Amino acid sequence: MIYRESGQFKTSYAADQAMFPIRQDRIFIALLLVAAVAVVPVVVSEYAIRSILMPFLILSIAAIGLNLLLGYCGLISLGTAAFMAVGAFSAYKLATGIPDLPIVLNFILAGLVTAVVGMAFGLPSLRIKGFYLAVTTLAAHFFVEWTITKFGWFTNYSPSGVISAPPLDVFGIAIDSTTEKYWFVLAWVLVLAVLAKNLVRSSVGRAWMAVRDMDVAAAVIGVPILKTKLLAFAVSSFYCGIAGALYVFAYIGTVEPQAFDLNRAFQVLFMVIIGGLGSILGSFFGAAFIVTLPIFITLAAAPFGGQIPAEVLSNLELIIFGILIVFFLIVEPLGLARLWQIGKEKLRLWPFPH
Amino acid sequence: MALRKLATALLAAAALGLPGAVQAQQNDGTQFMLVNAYWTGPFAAGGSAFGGGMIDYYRMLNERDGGINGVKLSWEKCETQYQNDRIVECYERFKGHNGGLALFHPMSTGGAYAVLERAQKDLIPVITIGYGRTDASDGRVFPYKFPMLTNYWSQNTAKIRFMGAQEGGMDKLKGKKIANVYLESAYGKETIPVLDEQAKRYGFSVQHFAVAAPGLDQKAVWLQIARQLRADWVILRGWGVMNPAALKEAERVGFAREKIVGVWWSGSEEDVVPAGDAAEGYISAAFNGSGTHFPVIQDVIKHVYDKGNGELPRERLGQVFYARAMVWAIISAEAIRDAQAMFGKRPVVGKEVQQALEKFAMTPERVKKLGAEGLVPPFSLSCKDHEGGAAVRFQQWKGGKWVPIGDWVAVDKDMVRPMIEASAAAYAKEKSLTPRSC
Amino acid sequence: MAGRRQFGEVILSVENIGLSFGAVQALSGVSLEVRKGQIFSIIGPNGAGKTSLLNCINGVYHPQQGQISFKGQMRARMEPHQAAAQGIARTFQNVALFRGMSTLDNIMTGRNLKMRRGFLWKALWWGPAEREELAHRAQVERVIDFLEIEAIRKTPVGRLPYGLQKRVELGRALAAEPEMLLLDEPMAGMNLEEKQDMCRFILDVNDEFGTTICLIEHDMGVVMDLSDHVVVLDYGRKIADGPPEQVRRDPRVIDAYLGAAH
Amino acid sequence: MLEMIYLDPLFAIEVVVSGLLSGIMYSLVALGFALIFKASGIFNFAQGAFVLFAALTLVSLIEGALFGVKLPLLLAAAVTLVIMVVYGMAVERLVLRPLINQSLIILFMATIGLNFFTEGFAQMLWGAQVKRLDLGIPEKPWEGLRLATGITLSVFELVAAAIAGVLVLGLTLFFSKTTTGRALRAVSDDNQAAMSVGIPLQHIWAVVWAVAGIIALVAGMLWGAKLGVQFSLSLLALKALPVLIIGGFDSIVGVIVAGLIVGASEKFAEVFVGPYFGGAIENWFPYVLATVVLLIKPQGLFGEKIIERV
Repeated sequence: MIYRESGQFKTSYAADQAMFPIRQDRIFIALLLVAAVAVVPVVVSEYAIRSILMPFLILSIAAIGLNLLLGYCGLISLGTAAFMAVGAFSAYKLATGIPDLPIVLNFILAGLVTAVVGMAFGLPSLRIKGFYLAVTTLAAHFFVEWTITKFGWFTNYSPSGVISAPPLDVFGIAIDSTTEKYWFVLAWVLVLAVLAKNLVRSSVGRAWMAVRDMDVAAAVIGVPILKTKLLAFAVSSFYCGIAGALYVFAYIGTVEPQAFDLNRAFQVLFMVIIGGLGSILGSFFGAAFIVTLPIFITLAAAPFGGQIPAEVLSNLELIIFGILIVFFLIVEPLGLARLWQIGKEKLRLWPFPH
Repeated sequence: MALRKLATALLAAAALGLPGAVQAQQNDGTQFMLVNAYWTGPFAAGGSAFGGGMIDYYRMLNERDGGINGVKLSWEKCETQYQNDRIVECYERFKGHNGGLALFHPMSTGGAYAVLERAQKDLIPVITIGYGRTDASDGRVFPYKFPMLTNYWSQNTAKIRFMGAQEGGMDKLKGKKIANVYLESAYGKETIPVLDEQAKRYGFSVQHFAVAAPGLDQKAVWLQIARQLRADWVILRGWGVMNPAALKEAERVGFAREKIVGVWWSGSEEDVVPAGDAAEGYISAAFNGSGTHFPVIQDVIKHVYDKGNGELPRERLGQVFYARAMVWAIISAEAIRDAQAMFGKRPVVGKEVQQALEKFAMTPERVKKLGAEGLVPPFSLSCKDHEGGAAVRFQQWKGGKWVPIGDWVAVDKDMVRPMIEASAAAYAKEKSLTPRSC
Repeated sequence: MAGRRQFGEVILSVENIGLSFGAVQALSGVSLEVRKGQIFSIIGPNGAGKTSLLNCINGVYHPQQGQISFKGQMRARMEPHQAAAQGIARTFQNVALFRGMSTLDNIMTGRNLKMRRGFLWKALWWGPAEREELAHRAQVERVIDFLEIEAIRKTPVGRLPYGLQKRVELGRALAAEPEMLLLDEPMAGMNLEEKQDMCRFILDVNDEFGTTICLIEHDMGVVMDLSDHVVVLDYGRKIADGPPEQVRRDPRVIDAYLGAAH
Repeated sequence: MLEMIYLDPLFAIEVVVSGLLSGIMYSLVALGFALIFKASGIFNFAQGAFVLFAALTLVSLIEGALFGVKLPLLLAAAVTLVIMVVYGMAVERLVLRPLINQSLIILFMATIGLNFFTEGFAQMLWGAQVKRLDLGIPEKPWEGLRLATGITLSVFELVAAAIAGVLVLGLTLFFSKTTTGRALRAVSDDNQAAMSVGIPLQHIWAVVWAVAGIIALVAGMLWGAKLGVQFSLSLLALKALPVLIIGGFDSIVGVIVAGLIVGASEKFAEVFVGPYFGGAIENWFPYVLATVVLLIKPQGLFGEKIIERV
């Protein structure tokens, strides 16, 4: 294992500002990409793709979205699930209202609709801060949930309020099999992750972080606070909206508004906190952790299925989940991204401990 | 160092995370049944009875008869927390397990919607008894969906008939005011169109009152019903905590409990016991009987509980939710028995069960033979009709017990069927499906 | 020496401003004029209203009375980022750096106002956005060179010692290429050597870029050495206004500092 | 809407009064939040789960979960009280103390983790069955009042309101008269300063968490008697949140006043405005109300004003 940056001199600011300045990182990422695109569909079971990788990828997008808002701009939002719902139902309305609309355009429009809704609910953020803001985003959550449930127009007057996504196709190619859907989602994830990374390393990201770290100083240096916060809400909601649309179109297929309940918002919030605030990579770590944890607990508990009553076993899962969350926060409050970084730094110095 | 640890952890994770082994599993000679249920969460009281009851019945079959025609039953539990994505995950995890699922109980209306298309593709019949998508009763459009016994719309027609009978004839309903108190959810909203249709037909007026989930506080709704509307009848379409809360509020505003008719998801012990005296006199629908006096439940007690293998505390055995689990388990097992009759005495697969279900007949004789007279109503299915339209029974909470009122009430098929066909046709059109011809 | 220099037109004029928080009168009837290219100091005992005055000048506070004009433009109610856009930059009494960001990013933030590409370009990165970022990076590197903080470029500012943090904060303000720089106690809590460095930077900035500087400082020696013009505040009122040597001899100033008049 | 009120003013009064009584019930839950926030700045999301835990423990003791002995109500309440105090202190020791000096969002997340744990723990211990809790207070309308005015108010809710009042009075006295209470106020003003004058912070926090456990028990008893003891009690937290916000996180009096405001306005809106939109607006209405209040007063009605200094 050779992880050294000695000998790699940066001769331009461009090289220094690159997304992955260290060569080994670039190689690693390239390999990871190849694996994700080409190896996974062959090696990984259909169950794992459909039930673990798909929710992982889709919720990663939502986690990136929330991370832009919370991790970078410092605005706490519990409206994630509501924004996902807005995205999902917008995409559904667009797909059923304009059947000829290409799906990529549809999702982007759905994301934009969500961005507008997000900005509207972000308006109070200029005056309301911290946990108070979190509670006002709950207003957004319950209001959106009520609106979608109440007004039949959003569900095309389905008597039960359940929507069912029309079949996916991209430029005439049907996206039908598990692998195709996986690639479709993966493409969105990659593009959105790169765009997010670009944003946070540019003036936009600096403005967000400036507002997060000290809003008065940011204003004094020329950052327009309201505009910056609203942009954060818009971009974040855009991501959540796309995640919501993918959740329905590529993953579950059929949802009722309750699929985006408050637990979903907490789930994404956990991903961001456990993964690492202010880290795009961390959002992936967090999503992987939170999506797989319950499944691992279940699988680990499965051998005891005979001896322990189901009631106890199921509650044990909740208990272990709760303990692990608290444990993680105590051990590494900065999240998995920080652990990753520490690991890399250790590796850089390896085999010398200091 | 840290990386090595991480790598080890990842490898371990990968090993666990690739249950391909599970999926490719060959059948071990038993008939595999997946028991989906929710032992945690707001509805765990129901979920634990459903899961436990079904396992009790399967275990009893193994003990008493050595399985079905000698094919032993095996099962796995899957915790869904009553959440759709967990239900989908359970479905995906077990659909290929031990030779594959022969049938799937989603155990939630939302979950039934969520697995509908997947199951259609995987040729696994989705069985929802007393819940689930109503228009899926049209088997031509939904070949792999079986919303059996009585769907929500049919149930609702029986309820109006019951009210009519109480008033002394359907014509007496004219001018009466009925309040529909429903949980604001997919499940709750489902009966609104059929009620509106019936109001037109019978000349009563209906007002719908949505209760925001979970329904902890319904003061506003009940004040409106008792003081403003002064309703003659109330239909309570709740789930979980909403039901006792409604009964308490009704007592508080002084609305007669004898005039409240709950759906069958508002009619278990769990719905009335917490309300205490407030529940006395309350009426609810049921698609199944309850009590421990049925021979089949006596068999469960003898072969399972007396040997210390029961899943639940004994005092729950005669309760409504438990009896309901019995009904589900009996129908599931009988469907497999029929499939074996058609395809051979061996573990059967989903495709075979689907064919058996389309000819499924729960005749009165068969019910009697199963020792479930009064527990399961007789019904039969066809390729076209996946429901059966069984009759509905009404029960009243009196002195800490559910007491049946009158006889089973037939549902109004003539009214519901065209609505179902119209709704299913709309679905087929939206999905560009061509319905089968039956 | 400083007093003999020649200055341009009035760049900032504060007329009769009054500011109160509830019952507390922070400033009353303060007027002053700053000329282009001056090093202008505001001094006074603690609680005299110095920081409040700076806050009024760059729009953090909105005075209830009076008016402020910068470069001849009158402002009714101005937000801080508008003041920044007009060319006013500042540092804070208690370092107000963005603690979660590196030195480089902190200073780069000072360039945000000068960047023209919208967020869609930034999201795409390659092409115009990247060129813009790199061009500004080059500018920021000049500031870094000037302040001699090359070695801490990538260090998160939270980990820097106090003296360096103050220097980075100055760098962030300089990166905005302001016409006027407001410095709120830039040397507080520094040792002698650091103070000397800071004095040198201030003089250099004033010399090389012709930046007008408005300064709050407690160290009288520094103030008298650096300043072209001094204003003294006490209890929210201006009690003296003039060249350093004149202010130094003003009996009211001596009273205020010795506390004899109260 | 107006003519509805005009036609039946008595009904409008009844709606508002019963709304006020509902509001008091929300305040009961919100009190636990406010107390912990006041003392340690932590937003304890698990308070709802505490309510569930307390109620489940109580009712299980009454039903004879402990060695099959059926405890009478008062004794069971006493035992539950001890359990809640121990649990609250354990939480402080095992979860919050290791997280001291972490940012608030981390602490908040930890309490969500605690919420999962408590829900699972309570149900594993006592089962997920819905249980009845009978405090012996009737839910029946108060006949005298009904006959005199036609307004129906339940005896139960009047009693609940009285209990809430006593609780608030007790807490207010506790904060102003006792040494610990005064120390608490010092702590909430400034942790560092309090520590420097020798107030043992951790001791204080343990007391606060214990008291929060007690409040959870009272709320659990009253709500449990109202709805039956079941999992949904933990969802009460969501009803309590807007109350807390409007009152201003750290004010005991604020919580009560806000509870009254939320209860009355929510019922009024549901009955007189809701029908225009098809009803069920009770879930979001208090939150929107809270947002509006915050836009006018960012610290809530009674919260301490935060002045930002540069």
